[in-house]
Amino acid sequence: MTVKIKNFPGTSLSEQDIADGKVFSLHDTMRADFGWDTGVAVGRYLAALKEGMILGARCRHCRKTVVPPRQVCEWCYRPMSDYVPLQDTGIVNTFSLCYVTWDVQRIKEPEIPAVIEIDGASPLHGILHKLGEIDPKEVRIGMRVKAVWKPTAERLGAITDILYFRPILEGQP
Amino acid sequence: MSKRKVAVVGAGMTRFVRRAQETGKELSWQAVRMALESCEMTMDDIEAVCLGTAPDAFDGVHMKGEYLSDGAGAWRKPYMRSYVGGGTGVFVPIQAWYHIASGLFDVCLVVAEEKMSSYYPHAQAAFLTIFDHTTERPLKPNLLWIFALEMNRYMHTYGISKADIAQVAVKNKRNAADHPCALLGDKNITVEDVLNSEVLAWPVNRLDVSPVTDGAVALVLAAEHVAKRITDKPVWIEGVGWSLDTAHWTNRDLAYPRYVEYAARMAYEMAGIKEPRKEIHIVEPYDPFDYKELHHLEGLLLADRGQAPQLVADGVTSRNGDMPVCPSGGLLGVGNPIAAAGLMKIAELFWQLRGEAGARQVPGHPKRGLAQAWGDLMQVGTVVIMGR
Amino acid sequence: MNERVAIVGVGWAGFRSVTPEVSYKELMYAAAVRAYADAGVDPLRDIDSFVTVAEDFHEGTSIFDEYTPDQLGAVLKPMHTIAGDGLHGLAAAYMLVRTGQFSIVAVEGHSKASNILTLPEITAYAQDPVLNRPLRLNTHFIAGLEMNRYLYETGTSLEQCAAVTVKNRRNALDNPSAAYGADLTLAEVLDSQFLAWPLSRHQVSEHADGAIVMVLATEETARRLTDYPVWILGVGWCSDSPSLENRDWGQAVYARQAAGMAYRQAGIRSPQSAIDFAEVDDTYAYKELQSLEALGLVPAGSAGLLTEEGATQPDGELPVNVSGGSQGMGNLLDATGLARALEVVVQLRGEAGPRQLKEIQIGLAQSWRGVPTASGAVVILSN
Amino acid sequence: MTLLERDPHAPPTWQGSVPVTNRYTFGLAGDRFFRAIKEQGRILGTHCNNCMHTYVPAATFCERCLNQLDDWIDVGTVGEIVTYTLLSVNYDGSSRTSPELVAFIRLGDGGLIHRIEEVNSEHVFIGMQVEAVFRPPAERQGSILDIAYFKPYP
Repeated sequence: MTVKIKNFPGTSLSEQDIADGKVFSLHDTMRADFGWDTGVAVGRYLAALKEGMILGARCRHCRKTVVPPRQVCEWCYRPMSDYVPLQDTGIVNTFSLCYVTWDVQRIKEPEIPAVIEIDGASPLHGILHKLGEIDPKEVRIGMRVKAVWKPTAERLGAITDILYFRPILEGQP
Repeated sequence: MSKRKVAVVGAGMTRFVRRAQETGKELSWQAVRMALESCEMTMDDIEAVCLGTAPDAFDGVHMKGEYLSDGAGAWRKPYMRSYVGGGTGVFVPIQAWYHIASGLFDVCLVVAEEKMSSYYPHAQAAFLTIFDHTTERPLKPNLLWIFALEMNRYMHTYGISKADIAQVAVKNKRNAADHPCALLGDKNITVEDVLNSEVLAWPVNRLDVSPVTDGAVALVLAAEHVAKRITDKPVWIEGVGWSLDTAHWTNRDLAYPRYVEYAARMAYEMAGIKEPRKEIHIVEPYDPFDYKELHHLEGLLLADRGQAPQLVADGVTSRNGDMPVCPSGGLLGVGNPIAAAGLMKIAELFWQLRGEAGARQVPGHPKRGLAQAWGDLMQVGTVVIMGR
Repeated sequence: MNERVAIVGVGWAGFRSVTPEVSYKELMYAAAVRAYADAGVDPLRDIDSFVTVAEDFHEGTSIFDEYTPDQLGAVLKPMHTIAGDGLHGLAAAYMLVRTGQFSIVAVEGHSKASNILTLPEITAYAQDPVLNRPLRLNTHFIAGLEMNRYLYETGTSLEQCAAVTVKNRRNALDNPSAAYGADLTLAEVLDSQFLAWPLSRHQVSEHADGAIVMVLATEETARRLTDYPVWILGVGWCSDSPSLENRDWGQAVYARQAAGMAYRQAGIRSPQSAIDFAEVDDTYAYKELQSLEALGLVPAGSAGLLTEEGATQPDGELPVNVSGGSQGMGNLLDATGLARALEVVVQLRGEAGPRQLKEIQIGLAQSWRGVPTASGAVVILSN
Repeated sequence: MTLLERDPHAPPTWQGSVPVTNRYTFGLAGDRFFRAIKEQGRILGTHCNNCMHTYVPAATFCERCLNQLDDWIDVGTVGEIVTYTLLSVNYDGSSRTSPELVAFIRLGDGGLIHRIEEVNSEHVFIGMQVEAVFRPPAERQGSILDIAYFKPYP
């Protein structure tokens, strides 16, 4: 019926219309604070991060090692039975050079988010984190990286206990 | 067991705008009223209402399905809101399909609304909270990250260039110039314009992305016996499919949307489609980012893996090509009021298959179309196949 | 089309004021694994589709449905969320089975209310942002307004409302899954501080954590899976005006309409004689009375008196909220309706232990989505 | 190490907030409704000739039949209390030292939610006539708060 209709509803406003008070508007904010129970598997993952370790979980049934750990294997629906310490090294699966923050502020030096496949986990099993100590132009998929940890005393049991991952140069551990 | 046939018999939509004066209720009502008028029905004919709308954070109302119900025409009626993130717009007609196919109802209203401008200062900030609250959110991720990460992996896996991908944005924004409701139609845009636009999160530039938008779309769905009474041009829902992949998106192959494939296979089977590339004549895949259209064509099995860019380059996906893709102008051109954008694709198929799409009309009297949306953490595929 | 649909398995976990030992995913898993074992199904192999109910701001996550498939065994399956009450989800699952496209469908609802630190302000964000929210009123005011009008229209007394709390919290003592069993006196309930006069603090259900999963199947599948199918005779749901300015303040119109729809499907002309027991909304004590009248289970205006006389006690003519209801089990947010339906299933299967009702065939469960909404749902089940 | 072992060092909860900041337009009817309050101290409704129903606050559409409503009427500033409550709890859930009186006041076939003042709560009753008290014109901003409260009438 779009052929038959000439005037579609919907009134477009500009920022200026609102600033000038041409139409009424009001602002509000929701205070929404949460304390999420970390539970068995993620609780353990955070505790391990505090110790400077990335923890995975292994499914004895389908023999996958996943990260972060979870209580049930989503592929065979068997309870995960073991925690497995993983390396704090891995491979860049993919990355971006991001010039805006989460609240859309422009930044000059890009943040470099990446999915990092963690050594010791099954292929393609990674975590989201950031890269650092690298020229953005030098980042490549397939690059080997290693976690840079916060000093022990400053760790909280959080994903941010890893500051970022840095490239592993030839011959370096 | 005989299954009930369900048809789309009416459609309406508002203009897609950056900032609407109307409240979300009013936008919904405008779309609903148009949809009812298009098939000469009234609220007395409507037995149930299905609403689709994405995160509450956008409209800034908790349980916003409840808030929007009067505008959606739900007064004292059975009313439910379904929700699968960005996939919602194509899911909500599926929801109405199962309402009617269940035998409980004969006529349902389908409404999708989004007023993203209510999130202030910028709607993108609402996306921080789609990430896992404990293991990811402390890194302060934004929505662009996840798209950029997926796009980069897709490009890397198949050796696709940014210029290959930018063709999609160009095609869709040009198509949208013919859509009376479009926010970003542009007849003269070029690949260079896209490549030269501001880099947001490499490899994503500003013009690779669909805009924050307000808008609403509504449809009327009816069971076979009612549909045939209302119109001599019902458009049948021949197949539906949906699939939700694991939440652990960093444990998956980001180069290929297998959840779209699962959803598509379900819909093809229901529609009795054996060779989708021959049997689907128009495609409206989800295109919030330009690479997504390509990604989804592959997931829908309408292109070989990594080969979708070639289809665009060869003109196959142009409006007058062999398999027109996003003749509406898509999200990149018409705009992206999340759930409403998905339902806009269904409305487009309705108009196209009835030959009522005006300047956007695909030649050759297409008989069957497919619309698809995607959502969540690179995770959900929703597919509807429609035919006349 | 499949005409008849049965509930073939139920599972639950939590039902406590706090559940600090598990994450929401682990809580959902605990309920799901029990439901699947109860039904004798493997979710990956047997379940065709999944429905969950959730609201983003109750979870603290936008697009919460992202985090639902893994722990339910639903990865790469047709799964969706209904932003509604558990009974809306049950209705959606029921419709999916009836289409003839799916043989087995699971529905899930949960609450991690204990994780929400600012629930009053989140609930307030459901008020109309322009007309109501600027007044900065705690959303309980709506219950206060509604209760006052209900008392005015029906002549129901404060004591009769308090009797609901006394009954339900006492019922909860016989329910090992209930978080708030207590042997209160009428005086104790009445003496508690007013929250929104005439509503006193003790008449507002406390929140609880919990998860519930149910497995639905076609008749043919149900007969294969279980000797104790619980049949869904009818479902109904309805939304009255969302605006406070346009709704009926005394009566629960949404419940009346939803019940009408469910009764029509079930072929029930006289609910008072057909329904043996009911689990109805009692998130505020007066809601049980108002709901019973709207559902047509008691004559208009009589619910208070009947409650006072004991008609809704477990040994009364119409046992109501034998489980303890929300007053006794806790308000489970979006899972509340599923908790009501769960009790109906357990009773109809004869598995309710010390609170088992005798000679029952048809039970009704009803839910309301809470302030500020005017939406609710009804399901009628039989053994 | 099995999954069932609890780690005493694991943080039991992860704290976080959901940032939600909004700007709402009042909409087509809302704009005109609040402009009348702000500029004229008048309360407007819209009438549906199909359903014979007067919406207050004024609405763009009839929620019953979805007709567009163009018939604007002044419903006056005096209405009747349909129901009221004494609210002892604040917006954030904390207790109030003195309860506030809140009512739904019938105007047209709709009405307004607002506070009642200038009266002892014991003297308030369902059916009582109350009148809107507007803030001074200079202080009005186009808001439901441009009405300070309702007071007994006369």
